Amino acid sequence: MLFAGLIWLTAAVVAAAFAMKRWWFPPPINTYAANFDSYFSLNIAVAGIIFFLAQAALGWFIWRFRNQGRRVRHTEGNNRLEVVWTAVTLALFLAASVPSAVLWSRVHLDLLSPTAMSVELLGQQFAWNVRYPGPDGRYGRTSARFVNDAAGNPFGIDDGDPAGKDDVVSGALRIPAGKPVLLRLHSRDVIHSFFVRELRVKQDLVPGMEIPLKIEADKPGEYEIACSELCGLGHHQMRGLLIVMPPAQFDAWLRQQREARQ
Amino acid sequence: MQPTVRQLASVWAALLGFTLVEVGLAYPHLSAALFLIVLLALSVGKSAMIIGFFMHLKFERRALSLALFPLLIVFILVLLALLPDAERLREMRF
Amino acid sequence: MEREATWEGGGSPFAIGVKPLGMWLFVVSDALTFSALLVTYTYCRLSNPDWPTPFHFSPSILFSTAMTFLLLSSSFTMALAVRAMKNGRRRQTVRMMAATIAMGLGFVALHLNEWFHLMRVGNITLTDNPWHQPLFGATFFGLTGLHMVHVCAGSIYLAIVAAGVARGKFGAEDVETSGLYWHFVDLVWMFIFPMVYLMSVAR
Amino acid sequence: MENPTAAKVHAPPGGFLRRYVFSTDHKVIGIQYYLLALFSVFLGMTLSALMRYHLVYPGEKQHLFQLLWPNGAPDGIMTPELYLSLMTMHGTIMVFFVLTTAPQSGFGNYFLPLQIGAPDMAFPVLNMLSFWTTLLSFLVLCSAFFADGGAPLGGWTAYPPLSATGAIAGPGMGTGMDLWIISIALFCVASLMGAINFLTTVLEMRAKGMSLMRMPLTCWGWFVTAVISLFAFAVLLTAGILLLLDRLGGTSFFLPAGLVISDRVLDHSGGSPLLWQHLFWFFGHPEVYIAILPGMGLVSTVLSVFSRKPVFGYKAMAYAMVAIGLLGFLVWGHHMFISGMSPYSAIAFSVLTLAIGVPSAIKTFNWLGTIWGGQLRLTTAMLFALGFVSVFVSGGLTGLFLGQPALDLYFHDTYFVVGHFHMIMGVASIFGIFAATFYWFPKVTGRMMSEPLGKIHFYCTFLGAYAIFIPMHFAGIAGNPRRYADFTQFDFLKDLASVHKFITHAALFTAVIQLLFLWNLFWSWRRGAKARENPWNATTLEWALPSPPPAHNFGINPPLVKRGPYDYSLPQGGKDFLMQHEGEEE
Repeated sequence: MLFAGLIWLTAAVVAAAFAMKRWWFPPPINTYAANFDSYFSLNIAVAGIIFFLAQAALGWFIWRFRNQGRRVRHTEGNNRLEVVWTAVTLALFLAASVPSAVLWSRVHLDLLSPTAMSVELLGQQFAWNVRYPGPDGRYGRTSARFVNDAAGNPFGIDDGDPAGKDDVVSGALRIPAGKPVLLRLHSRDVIHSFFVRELRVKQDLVPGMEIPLKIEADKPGEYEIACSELCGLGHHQMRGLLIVMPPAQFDAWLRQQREARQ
Repeated sequence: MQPTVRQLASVWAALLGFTLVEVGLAYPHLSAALFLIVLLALSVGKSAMIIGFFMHLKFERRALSLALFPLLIVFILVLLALLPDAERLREMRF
Repeated sequence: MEREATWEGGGSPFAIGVKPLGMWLFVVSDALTFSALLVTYTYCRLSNPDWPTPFHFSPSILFSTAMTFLLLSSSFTMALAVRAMKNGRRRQTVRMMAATIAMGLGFVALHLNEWFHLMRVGNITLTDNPWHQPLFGATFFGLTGLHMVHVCAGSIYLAIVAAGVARGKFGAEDVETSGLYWHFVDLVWMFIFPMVYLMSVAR
Repeated sequence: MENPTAAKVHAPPGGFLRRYVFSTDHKVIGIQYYLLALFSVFLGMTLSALMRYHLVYPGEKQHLFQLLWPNGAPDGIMTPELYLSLMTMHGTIMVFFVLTTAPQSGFGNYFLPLQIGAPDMAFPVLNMLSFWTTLLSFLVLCSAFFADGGAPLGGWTAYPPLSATGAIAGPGMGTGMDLWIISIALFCVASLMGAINFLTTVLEMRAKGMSLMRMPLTCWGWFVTAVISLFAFAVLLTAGILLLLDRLGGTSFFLPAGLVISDRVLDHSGGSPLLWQHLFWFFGHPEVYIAILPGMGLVSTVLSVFSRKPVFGYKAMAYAMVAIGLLGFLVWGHHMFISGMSPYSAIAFSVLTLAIGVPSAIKTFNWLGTIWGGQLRLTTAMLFALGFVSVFVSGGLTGLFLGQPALDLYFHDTYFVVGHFHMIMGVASIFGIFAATFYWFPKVTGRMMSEPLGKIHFYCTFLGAYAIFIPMHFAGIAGNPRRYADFTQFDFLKDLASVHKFITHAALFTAVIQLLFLWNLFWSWRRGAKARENPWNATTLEWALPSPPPAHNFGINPPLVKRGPYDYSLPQGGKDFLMQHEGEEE
């Protein structure tokens, strides 16, 4: 009987703790993140109700059917019930897969306008590097042979390629607010993962692959980039900054950087 | 029940024959995809003969084949889910 | 309680003994190991354009065809051995198994010869080759190497069983079980040969 | 033709070594596996306690750390590499040597032959070899602690390139990582031998009348688990061989071109890190079911015995296990939603993943159906079984979030995942192991475990489990990435300090409480009250034997099975249960 009470108590405390939202998502900074939040709320509501009902039923059964020395009525099952709850759960789970696929496709399948700005993000043990192409929109050729962190060339940009002369290399990811940006994710050593909580997006950086990721942020500000795939002993300190700037300010910054390169 | 020597010998001859056909097919230079499909079909046929006669599964109860192969075939097919990714990787290398 | 008595409590849904059934299960499992390796090979090939196709009719295809014939024939003699043992002809069983082992070793000898030829003349090693497609050598030696380990282990296994049959220690079921293993090794080669050799015929 | 299932029935061998060490008796081997798992679980738990402690007191000098790892904690402060190697070893030990070893190889070995009326496993010598290979694998793994550079720090998933490039990727990634892979390969071989043995035993060694549909659900659990092991470990073996080739042979299966690690340009090219993830998770996801299916079978049985009711929907339960086993192979991609895998595959894997919720829900409903209308005897075994249901629901529901790629975009590799899989794979499976221990202890030792001690242990563990793993979900919702050796580098993590403090204290409390179990186990083994042949009035065949069972089990006269496994509270009246070999043929 103690156990029945304990299950109820646990269920109530867990449900209350979730409802409190003391440790929760940071505010979203774009419409996608806001949609994510509402879809998550829907899920947590459904899961919460199921959780609460199941635990409450378990507790109630334990109390209701405590041993009172009676003889139990023999039943071996009920096929109709089996069919009903199989069908209901199947419908529930299949229903979940549709909106989730729609939301997912907004991140990974929607086409991006060809004019979108592109930025290269390179992960290395244990830092983030960012590269913007010059006004020609082209990135300079890179090769592992030219990688030299001390000389400020983490990408290994080949000096022989004129397209690379006007590339801007930066330590923080600066993007203009309200504009779609195509991130080209690269890694030069092990797998890292790009994660900005406020964007509600995460994507691995896999060496040898260029993975495109579309991001867009509306609210200017500074947000932390946390590496989310174990990348070695400095994994926990692989912190980067996403700086969302008003477009005019961003353009000015980029122009200034390009001038400094020349 | 066991296979007769005559059966075993004809299976052996057929396997050698199929092998020669496979080698022969390598030279007309079919397209890679077609060639692979033909080769795999021939290989599956050859394995069926090996399993059926040499491993005398044909002479065992049907239940044994049903217990062993459907799952194996499903899992091999499931493994093929890796291949679209390989195609994609070719596009994404830089 | 006697010290040793025979328990006959069970049913046998497949009407085969525990040893062949155990071997069948091993075969199925090992088949998936090889399948995973073949899928890996296909994955590597698909994801790398310009996969080399360096195998000329002579010597590579000629040799590998001869190896295929050897394995197939060894399977045939192994099947005959199983049959002979079921009919109680011990001496014939041992002879047939000896022939099987001889062909298996012949396969290994030819194979090693081919390996060394590829390494010395073709400059194809585990990690590098003239086309700078390191996975070509890695998948080739990986697949054929794992198969060769199976052939070598099988030869030893068959030798032990044959010796046991000669001394009257092993029965028909043991020969049958070892036969299942040997045929499986043959069967795997039926996929490696076309996928690794024929798909790489020089063009 | 000789009877194909004839097996030798033998008297116990003389001599201590043959009897208790190099024994071919499935019961002794089962106990050996159990003891290995018991040692492993306390080792793994200690590692996690040290990790948790370091996480919340990062700057505090601990003499203990320095004592244990003079190189890993030179001034008493745990280095990140030590933290990550403890984490890797914790995961590996728990997954392989506890959750795979105890429920399947331990209890399965001991009770499968008893429950189906067999004299032993089909291949007793192979069985002994499996155990010794497992033990060897464990020793190889632990030797990584003493290797140059220490234990590997790549996590139990060992993703390349981190795991494939050798010591330049970090200390412990040299010899330690090699030992890790060798250990896993050995474990694969041992598990394959075990799986072949289990399957052959179930298929060929059942006593007369024991049809598949009369097997206790525990046997179904072990059977399906063995099928999974047969296939899953086969693929892991391939992956392990390839990784070892990459490391020792210089091949490039998992290594693409252009890697620059520690200022060194590597000359690999052509491979793909994603290939490892595919092969690994092809094994890795079914592994989850290897850990939990035996527990599901056991819980079904225990709920039935102590409710004095037949399992509700026996067939649905058996089929649900088969469905879970099969579906388990089709969902591995949900570990790779954000890995760079094709987004279309992600949708397919997501639908299949959600589908696996259906058989899981069927099982939960049937468990509730089993206790509905019963007369519950709340023994410790029953409490753990009920706790299993509670935890299974909680841990399963968070799977709903992680199975949807859109939500996994955020939750992947956060503490939400840590909370989820510890709840369902860790706590639920371990509750299964505890329930099995309390339920079968009288049969194995001939003595009863202490119920009062058991109940205190249960209540504390139940509350502790929730107190540890529910707050982890909050850390995950706040975006806390997992596998961080230290939470001081990020601003947003500082806000979570109180959550982590709470988790750590709950974890230390729960860890200490486990000593109560250890005490109960060993004390009762020597001093517990004597157990009758069938103390729980259960129906399955193992309870027809004396406690502990004789070496030759049923001898040459196996029982003739006449009915299903859960005939409780039959309407005829009289005693409220009929054992499987009692009464009239059904």
